[in-house]
Amino acid sequence: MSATVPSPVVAAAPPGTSERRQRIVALLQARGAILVLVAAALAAGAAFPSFLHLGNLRDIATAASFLGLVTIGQCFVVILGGFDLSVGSMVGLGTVLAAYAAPYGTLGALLAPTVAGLLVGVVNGLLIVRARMAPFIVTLAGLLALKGLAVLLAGESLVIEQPGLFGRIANGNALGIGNLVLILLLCFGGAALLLNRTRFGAAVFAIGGNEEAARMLGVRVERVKILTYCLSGALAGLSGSLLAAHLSSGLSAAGTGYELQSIAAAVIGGVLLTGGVGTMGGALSGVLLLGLIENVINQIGSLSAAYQGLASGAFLLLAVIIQSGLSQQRTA
Amino acid sequence: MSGIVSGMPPGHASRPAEDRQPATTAPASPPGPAAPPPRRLGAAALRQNSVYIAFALLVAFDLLVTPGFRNPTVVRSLLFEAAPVILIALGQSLAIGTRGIDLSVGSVMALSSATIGLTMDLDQGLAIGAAVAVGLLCGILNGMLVAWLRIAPLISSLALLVAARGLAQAMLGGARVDMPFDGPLSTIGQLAPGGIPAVAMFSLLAALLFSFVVRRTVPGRYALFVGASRTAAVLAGHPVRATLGFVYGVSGLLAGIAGVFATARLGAADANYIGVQFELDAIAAAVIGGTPLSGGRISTLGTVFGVLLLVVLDASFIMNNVNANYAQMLKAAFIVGALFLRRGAA
Amino acid sequence: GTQATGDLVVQNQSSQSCTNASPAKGSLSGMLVGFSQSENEQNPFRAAETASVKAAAKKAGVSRLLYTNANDSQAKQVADIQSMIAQGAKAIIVAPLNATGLQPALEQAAAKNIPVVTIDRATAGQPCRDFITFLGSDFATQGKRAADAMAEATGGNAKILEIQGAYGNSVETERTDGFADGLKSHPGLTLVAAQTGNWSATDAQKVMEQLLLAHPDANALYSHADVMTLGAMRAIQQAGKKPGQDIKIVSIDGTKALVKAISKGEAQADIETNPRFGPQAFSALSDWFAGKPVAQKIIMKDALFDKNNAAEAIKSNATY
Amino acid sequence: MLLETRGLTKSFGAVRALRGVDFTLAAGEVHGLMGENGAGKSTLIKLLTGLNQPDGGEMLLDGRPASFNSPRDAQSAGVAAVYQEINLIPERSVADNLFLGREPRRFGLLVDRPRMLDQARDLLNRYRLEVDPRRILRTLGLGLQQLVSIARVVSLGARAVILDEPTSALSAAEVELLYGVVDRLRADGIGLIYVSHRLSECYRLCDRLTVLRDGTRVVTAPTAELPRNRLVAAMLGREPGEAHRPAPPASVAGTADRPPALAVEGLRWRNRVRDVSLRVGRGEIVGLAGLLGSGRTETFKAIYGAEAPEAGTVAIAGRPLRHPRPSDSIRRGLAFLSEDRRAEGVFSQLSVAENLTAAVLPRISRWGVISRRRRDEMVQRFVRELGVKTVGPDAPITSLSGGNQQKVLIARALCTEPTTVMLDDPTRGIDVGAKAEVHRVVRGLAENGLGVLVTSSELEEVVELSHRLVVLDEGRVSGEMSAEGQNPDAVLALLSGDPGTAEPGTAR
Ligand SMILES: Nc1ncnc2c1ncn2[C@@H]1O[C@H](COP(=O)(O)OP(=O)(O)OP(=O)(O)O)[C@@H](O)[C@H]1O
Ligand SMILES: Nc1ncnc2c1ncn2[C@@H]1O[C@H](COP(=O)(O)OP(=O)(O)OP(=O)(O)O)[C@@H](O)[C@H]1O
Ligand SMILES: [Mg+2]
Ligand SMILES: [Mg+2]
Repeated sequence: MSATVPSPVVAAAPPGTSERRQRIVALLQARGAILVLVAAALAAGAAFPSFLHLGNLRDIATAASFLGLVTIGQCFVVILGGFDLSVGSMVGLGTVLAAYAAPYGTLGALLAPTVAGLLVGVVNGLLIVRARMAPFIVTLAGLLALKGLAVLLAGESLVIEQPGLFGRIANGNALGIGNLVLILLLCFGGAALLLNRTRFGAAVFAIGGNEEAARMLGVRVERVKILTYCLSGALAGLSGSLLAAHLSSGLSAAGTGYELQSIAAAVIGGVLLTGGVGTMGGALSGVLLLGLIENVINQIGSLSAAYQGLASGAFLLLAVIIQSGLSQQRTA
Repeated sequence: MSGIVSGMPPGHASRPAEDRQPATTAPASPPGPAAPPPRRLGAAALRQNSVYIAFALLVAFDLLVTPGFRNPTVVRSLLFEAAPVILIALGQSLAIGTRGIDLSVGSVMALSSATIGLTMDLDQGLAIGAAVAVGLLCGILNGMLVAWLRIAPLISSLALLVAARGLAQAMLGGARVDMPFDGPLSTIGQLAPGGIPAVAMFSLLAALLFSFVVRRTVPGRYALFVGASRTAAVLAGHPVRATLGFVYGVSGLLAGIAGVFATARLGAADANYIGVQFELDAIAAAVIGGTPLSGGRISTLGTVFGVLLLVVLDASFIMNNVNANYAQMLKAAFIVGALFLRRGAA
Repeated sequence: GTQATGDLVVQNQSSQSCTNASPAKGSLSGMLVGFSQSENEQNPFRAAETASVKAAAKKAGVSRLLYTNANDSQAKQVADIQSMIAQGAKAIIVAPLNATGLQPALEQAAAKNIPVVTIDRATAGQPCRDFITFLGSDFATQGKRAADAMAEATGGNAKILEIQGAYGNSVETERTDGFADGLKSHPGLTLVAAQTGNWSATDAQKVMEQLLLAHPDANALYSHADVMTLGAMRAIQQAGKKPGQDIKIVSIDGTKALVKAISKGEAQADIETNPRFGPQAFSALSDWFAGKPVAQKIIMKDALFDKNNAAEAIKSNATY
Repeated sequence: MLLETRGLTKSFGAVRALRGVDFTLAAGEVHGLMGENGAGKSTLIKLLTGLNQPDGGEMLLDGRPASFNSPRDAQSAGVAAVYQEINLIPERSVADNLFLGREPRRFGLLVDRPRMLDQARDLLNRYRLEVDPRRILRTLGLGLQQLVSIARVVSLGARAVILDEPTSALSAAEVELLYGVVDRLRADGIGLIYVSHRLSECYRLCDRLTVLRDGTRVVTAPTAELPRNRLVAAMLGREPGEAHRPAPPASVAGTADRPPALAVEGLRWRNRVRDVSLRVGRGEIVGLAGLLGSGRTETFKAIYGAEAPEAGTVAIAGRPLRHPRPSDSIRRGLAFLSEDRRAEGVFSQLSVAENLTAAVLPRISRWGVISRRRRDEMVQRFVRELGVKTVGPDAPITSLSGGNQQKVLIARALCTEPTTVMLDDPTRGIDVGAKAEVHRVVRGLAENGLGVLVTSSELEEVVELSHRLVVLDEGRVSGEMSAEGQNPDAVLALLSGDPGTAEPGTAR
């Protein structure tokens, strides 16, 4: 969260070699999470024979898909230079709204939470942009309020009696890799396009890189910010909807902790909390890495909950240390 | 100290400024005490003091409406509640002042409590010391991650949040350890001369000391400089890493003490419930109180009142028997409202 | 009282049952069995539950018990169960986190003909297909018994503060409703305030302290869980009152700490929530594999601890 | 008139930055806007480009009233600016920066990268900037960043282009490049407002000059009718005194006879500082001369310990430092002023007093407690001696104009009581008056027995100020000469080898 010394690495004696080195390091930073992921997966596979089974890998990806969708939105917000702490509660509220809407049709069950998330994003965005309040606090209030609302609406949980098509959307198995995994990959692909190949994405990077400059360069900072929070809210809502479909239930406590986990996943994936830097591929690897850690703990099969906490904290730290080591290579 | 610049030909150094003074209306640095910029009452004052005003309004409301709030023991009860939160909110505001954040404080409280649980039987004084030391260690660890490995504080403290809670739970193995009815711990949990809890006095004294450290001492100022610009601080020769170590160390230390207070008050060492989500209240209190997340500024008094505001708010809901979910939503609205009043305040 | 050593601690069983259509030859011994716990074992109830399942597993001679803990996350519990299936578990015991939300995992188990025993909390699903049985307490009855115990402890006249579990939780709802139901037959008992303590000792302490300020005339406490009761008792002391005397206390769970308090007169009654599911769960599983009918719903026998049996229960180690 | 303002006023809190300014810009003219630090130049520009809104008065574009709510508004109306501080996105590529907000797209949706790169190359080529458009902007030097920024504005098709101190970060060669751009724009009928503290530039480029002082317009006149002395008088509000005429450097004895203040031997840092050895004697001003990108800044930082040098020794006042760190350097009596005021200098949330005393906290404190008295004494003294314009020591540093902020930073360096000071471009963005003061301060330091190592983005300044020049070429010391009697042009020729073959604006 501090300014980097803007004394950059520059051309080496034979022009080009340093640049190449820099590109490699930059690539490492963006892809570092993937390397760590692959290495960790191989290690886990060696230690636990059942780990590398296709079914298990699919389960990891499926379980990661909900956090994954949230992380996409969070990633945009963090690149923009903000935070969205309301996403976890929005997932919970999303499942509840989906459970209410499910009897009236699949489309409603998919759209209601997504639109609700969008509206939450509008509110977050307006408070941040118009009232100039810190995103951290605005969305922290969102975290509290949305959770309260979800519990009020549903108590602890609601059953979706006949999930039908809605359930199949989440639990079906298209192309043999599971719908949720497919949706996750599609969303990440779409998000990568949005981030890297549209004016909106360029504006998000610009604002995160230097908001004042972006404003002067004619970026509609307010609008882009609001839209970004909308995107984050909508994806959290969608994640809630799919989670409801997956579990045939509305659960007010669902998504608890996603706000910080998604930030952690993004950071592991090379997104800088200072804004302006990040890739979707990295974020996806970050999400999968978190899912892998959870799965490995299960493979050990006897770790008590307390040690699970200890282990995942330590893993998180390790991943971030490796990642930040890579990124300092670049900026040092 | 003899002037470096004044070694110039006499008269040269100071003349230009004086020469030009008549030509400018902006007074060029009058000697003597600084004239503060004219303070406009009204909107600006409201913004500057929103936390105090909100607190006063809330208390007035409670005195009028809330059953039992006029009972003087309310003060005692709420101050017991507030004491540990004030401590962690102070640490938090220091971290925020360096443009960081410390999410680990709640879990460190639990770890401190677990430490008491393990060592209480040997000697309570020792247990307290050990608990505080553990808090300090956690803080220093966090500080090293932030300062030397340059990990974003949000992330390092998040990892610590998860790990410290897990460690605390593992240490106590699930059991809650009740403390005996006498001894220093029990005294800490109950002593309230004149209806003011000793722990609250401690916290307020800590706040005074804290305020002094932040405003007047070298490490305190260093912390703010780091928050204002880390690069510039390095170039100005500040010991930036040590400062960050100090800052998170202080936060951990205060969380350790807060853990002792919470344990004493609960009457048991408990790894599961102590400090859950306290970090969020601490952050909210600091920010409502006028410590911006952008760093470089700390308001100690504001932070203390931010905590009191949240504690009284929670109590108002409970004492009026408001459904906890409405309470939570109202609290969120209140936080946004309080911050909204602050918006634009320097 | 209940014998802690007794293997099967069953109050009653439903008449409907499930039977394995194609009983396998294999027996439980040497089998890979999974146990999915829902939340961490800081809660004594969960600790006793896990210990009971682990002990029973050993006794049944399973090759290995796969243990997972969902740590309060529904999605994780589903993933946990799925990973057990992937690892080749042949039978699964689940302590569901929620009243719903396990459907995909249960379906996957059903597809592989893996019998699932749910314990403690009922979860949505079709009996005999999604799970072969549910073992647990009747929480509404617990609430009702608490009301009766309260009438007994206070002589039928009291102003009651209620500290509830997490709002909307099915256990909380049933204990709240059961208690309210029970109060109907005791017109002298009035409920003056009810607030959630979130199943947390510290939350309950804070809530109790502030409720006592707002309602200085309250003289009884009904708490949904012993952990919360312990916190609330502390608050009572700090308000300068004596738990058990100035404030009569009825609680639910039957943990050692509270039963001890009853024996010292600091609380009046505690309705047990029996966590010793292990033996019964494994017996249901072995019945299933043997092709014998298994009752769809098995209600555990919950003791009531009060001043008459508390001391003895502590001595005979009947509490957890 | 292309652009006109009438009675424009603007205040920031108590500061009245503009008080009724009338200003006109015709198509095809280059209109110089001059004035001391804090005169209101940047403020006027911020109003013209919609970044701030005026408190009173009106603006006319093509004779019609216009008001801009945002830079975007102004841009689409044809008014665009390159600001004093570079305002681009450092972590994005050159092409991204050039086309931000108007990226060429396919199907109206996806950015067409190949086309964008082509267009970027065209644009850069048109202005002879040989930069790979895929490069991350951050890795370019400040000067190149500035030129990219100008290229962007020009390519937006603005009719009125404002350049706010475009040359303060440019090397001499790049300035020539910029002149070419300006001349071309003028020929295209575009109106240019040109803000600079460099008088020679203004005389070289501008058709008319307007001088602002304390928020009011003092004079507007065709360049030819406004001789230098009148211009300076208008800016200062008085006749330029003796102080503003560059005094010849006091003649000094040879280096060998002086006790050493700073001695650097075989310094290396990455590939930016390859082999630097130099000596600064007590009482001596040594100028580090080099082209942009020759590694002057990195040399300073490596000496100071802000970057950890990989090889070499640094001795301050004869005592070698093994692993220099800024804190140690300061303690040993070495002070450093960074060229990048915004990112490496000011603490923007803090007051003037805090900024000024940032480097000496231990010295003005006892037992770790800061003495207010000693702090205020120190602040008052330096504010007076350097002539910092501020409403008071507790005013936020951001309320000062760029030049006054710079003076505060110089004061910060001086109050550590250094024996050697290193000043990296100390007069960047500073007005004539202040510049002369800084020069005087620097000479005063030397006369007081301090060693001074200085550089500037203006070669003349280094030559004029120094006793001796050390020439830096690609991170190596390539030569040394006495500065006395040197002609800047000759030095420049020496620096760039053959001036004809120098490749301005080439990033390698
Ligand atoms: N945002 C602001 N808040 C308060 N005061 C300001 C602000 N911006 C400018 N000022 C004040 O307005 C006056 C004019 O400043 P401005 O930046 O326009 O000067 P300038 O002519 O551009 O000076 P320089 O040559 O140093 O860039 C100064 O006194 C400055 O301190
Ligand atoms: N060949 C190059 N390749 C990439 N970047 C360069 C190159 N040359 C210079 N730069 C960049 O230009 C900037 C100026 O370089 P440097 O600071 O080393 O030189 P300088 O002589 O101090 O120039 P200045 O007068 O601008 O301070 C630096 O930020 C540097 O990274
Ligand atoms: Mg300016
Ligand atoms: Mg430089």
